[in-house]
Amino acid sequence: MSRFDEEADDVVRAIEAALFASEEPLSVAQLRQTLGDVPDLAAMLGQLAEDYAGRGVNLVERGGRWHFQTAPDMAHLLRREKDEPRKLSRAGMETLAIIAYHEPVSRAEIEAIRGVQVAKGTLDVLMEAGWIRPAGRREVPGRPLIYATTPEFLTHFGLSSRKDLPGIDDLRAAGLLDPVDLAMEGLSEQDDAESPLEMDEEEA
Amino acid sequence: MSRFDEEADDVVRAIEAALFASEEPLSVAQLRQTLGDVPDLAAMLGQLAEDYAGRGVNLVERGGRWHFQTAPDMAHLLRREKDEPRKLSRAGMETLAIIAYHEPVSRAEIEAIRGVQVAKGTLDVLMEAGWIRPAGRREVPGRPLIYATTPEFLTHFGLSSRKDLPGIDDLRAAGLLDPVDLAMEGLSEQDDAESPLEMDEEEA
Amino acid sequence: MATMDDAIDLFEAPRAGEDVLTVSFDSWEGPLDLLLTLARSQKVDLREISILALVEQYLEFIASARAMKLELAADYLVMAAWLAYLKSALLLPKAQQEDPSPEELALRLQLRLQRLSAMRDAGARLMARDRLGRDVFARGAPEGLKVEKVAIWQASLYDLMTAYGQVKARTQPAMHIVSRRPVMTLDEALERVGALVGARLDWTRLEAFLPDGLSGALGRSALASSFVAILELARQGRVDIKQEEIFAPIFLRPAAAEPEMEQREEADA
Repeated sequence: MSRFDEEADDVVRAIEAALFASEEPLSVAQLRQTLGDVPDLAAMLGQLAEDYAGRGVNLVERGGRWHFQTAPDMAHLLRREKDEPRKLSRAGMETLAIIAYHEPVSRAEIEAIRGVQVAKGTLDVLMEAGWIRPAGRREVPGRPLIYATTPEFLTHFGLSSRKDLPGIDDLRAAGLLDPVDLAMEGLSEQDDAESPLEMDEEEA
Repeated sequence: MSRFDEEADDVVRAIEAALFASEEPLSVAQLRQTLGDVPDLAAMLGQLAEDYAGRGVNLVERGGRWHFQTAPDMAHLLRREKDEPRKLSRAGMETLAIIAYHEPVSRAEIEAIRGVQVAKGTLDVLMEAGWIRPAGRREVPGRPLIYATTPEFLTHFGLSSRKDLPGIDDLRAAGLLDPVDLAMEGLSEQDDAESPLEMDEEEA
Repeated sequence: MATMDDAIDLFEAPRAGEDVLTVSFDSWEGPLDLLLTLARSQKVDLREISILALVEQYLEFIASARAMKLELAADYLVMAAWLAYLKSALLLPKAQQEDPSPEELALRLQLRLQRLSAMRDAGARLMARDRLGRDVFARGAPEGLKVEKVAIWQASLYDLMTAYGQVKARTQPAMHIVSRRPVMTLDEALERVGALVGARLDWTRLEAFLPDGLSGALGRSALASSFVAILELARQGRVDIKQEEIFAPIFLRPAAAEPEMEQREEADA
C-alpha cells in the first residue's frame, strides 16, 4: 500500500487526476486514451482503489468503468444537500428487477412474471433514467423487442457487474429465474409426472 | 501526516467527502453546516491539504473557500488534443488555388475570379490550416485586406517556391482546363511578377 | 414495505366485519399481486403455502368486496372463477380428474407467486443499495476531460491544380465557332455554269457543269446551286433548258438566236 502523501508516482497521480476530472466513469480503454499507454493500468487502478478504501472518497469499478464517489457511510451527511432521485413506483422497481435479473427480456416475459400488463410509461421511465435500453429483438414470431440494463444501471446501483445483483446466485440456484414452464418440466421429470403440461390458456 | 489508506478518521473522511461532492468551493462555515460542530476544522483542512499535496488531486483554498482540483501539472492530460484529418472543401480548394496563383489578392478579387462569393469561413479555414495569411491592405478605396500564401503552404504542397506552380499551359496540357481561352495565356507570366494582377474589369 | 402492509390491513378489515370501509383495488396490481399479498399473510415460505387455503382466502375476499358492492375489475373476477374451478378440482376425488391435474395447476400458481415474490424482493433490495446520487455522490464539480479536435487539413498539389483549372474553366467566356459547312454558293455556280455553257454547242447534261470529284454534301450543294444558276441564266435568256419528263436528266445549251424567241412570241399570239 502506498502512502498517499509521499509516494504517489506520476502515473498514479495521472490516473487519479483523470478520474477526478472526468464527468463520467472511465473504462480502462478510455483511461488509456487520456494517459497514453500505461503498463499495468488495471493493477494500478486496483491499488489506487485499495489506497482510497478507507477514505471519505472511494475509487470503485462498475461494469468495467471506474469512478470516484463518496464513501457510503457518509450518506447521512451528504444526503440532505442533494435532492433524492425521483422515487420509482413499485411497478417500475419490479420491472427493473425483472429486466436486471433476467436480461434480456421482452415485455411479454415481464408481463408473464408480474401477472399484469406493463404500462407504457414504466419502460419509458426506466429508459429515461438511463437504466435500461432496447437490446435487439428476440428471434421468435413477432420479433419482440428485448430489454437489458445499461452500464449506468450498474453505476447507479453500485454493482461491479450483474453478478453482484443481490441474491442472484441463490435465485438462480432455486430455479426462480427460470420460466414457470421450464420449472414445471424439471419438476415433472423428477416426479415422473404422467401428464403433459400444456395449460397456458387457463393460467391467465 | 496521516496515511490515507489506514488512519483517516471519520471527521477527516467527512470533510473529504463533503468537499468532493460539493458543486462549489465550501467555506469553513458551510462545512460546519454540513458536518456539524467540528473542533479545529481549519486545522484539519490544512492537514488534509498537506496530505493531498503530492497527489494528482489537491485540496486548495481560494478566498476562504476550499475545493479539490486536479494537480496543475496534470492539466495537460485533461485537455487532450486529437488530430482529425479533414479534407478541404471544394470552395476552400479553389480559394486557396486562386490565392496561390494571384497573390496577394483581396476577397473581392478572389470572388471576381471564382465567379462565386467566398464565405468568410473559407478564408478562416485556410488560415487555420496555416496556408494563407493576411498580407496587408490594398491601397484602394475601402483598403481591403489582401491575402498571400505562407511558407507552410509551400511545404505542405511540396513546392520550393510559387514559381513551381504549374502555369496555365501546363494545366491545359494536363487536361485540367476544359474550355480554352487563348486570352488567358499570359497568366503564368504574371504569376512570376510580385505585382498584383491587373484584374479584369469585372473586379470593380 | 408500506404498501404491502396497507394491503394486508385492507384485506383483514373486511374479514373483521367492520361495516364502514374503503377497499381500493388500486392497492394491488392485478389478481396475482393480491394473491401474493394473501399468500404472504400466511406467513410461511411460499414453497410451503397451502394453495387451497389461498384460494379460499381470495374467493372470500372477492365475495366480501362484492357484498360491499365494490366495482371489481374483470380480471379479478376471471381469477376468482378460475380459482373456484381449481378449488373444486382439488376437492374432487383424484380418479375423476382430467388433464391437467389440479395439483399441477396449483403448482404452477405457486411457482408464479414465488417468481413474482422473488422479483419483488430483488427490486426492494436493489433500491436499498447505496445509490449514486442518493447515498454516494460523484464529484460535484468535475473539471471534465476535454478532447479538443485539431483539424489536420488535407489537400494535395493535384487538388490545388485541379481546383484552379476548374475555376478557370468555369469562369472563362466560352467562344463558340460554327464550323463552315462545305457549300457551292449560287454566285459560284452562276459564274461556273455561265462560263462553261458558252463552250458547248449542243444539249449537255447539267451534271457535266459541276466540278469534278464532288460528292456528299458538297456535291449536293453544287448540284442545287447549279440548278438554280441555270434557271437564272435561262431567265436572262442565255441558256435553253429541256427535260423529257419528271426526274429525267436536265439538259441545257447556249440560247438559240433571236428568231426562236420571235417564233415563240408568234406562237403565243
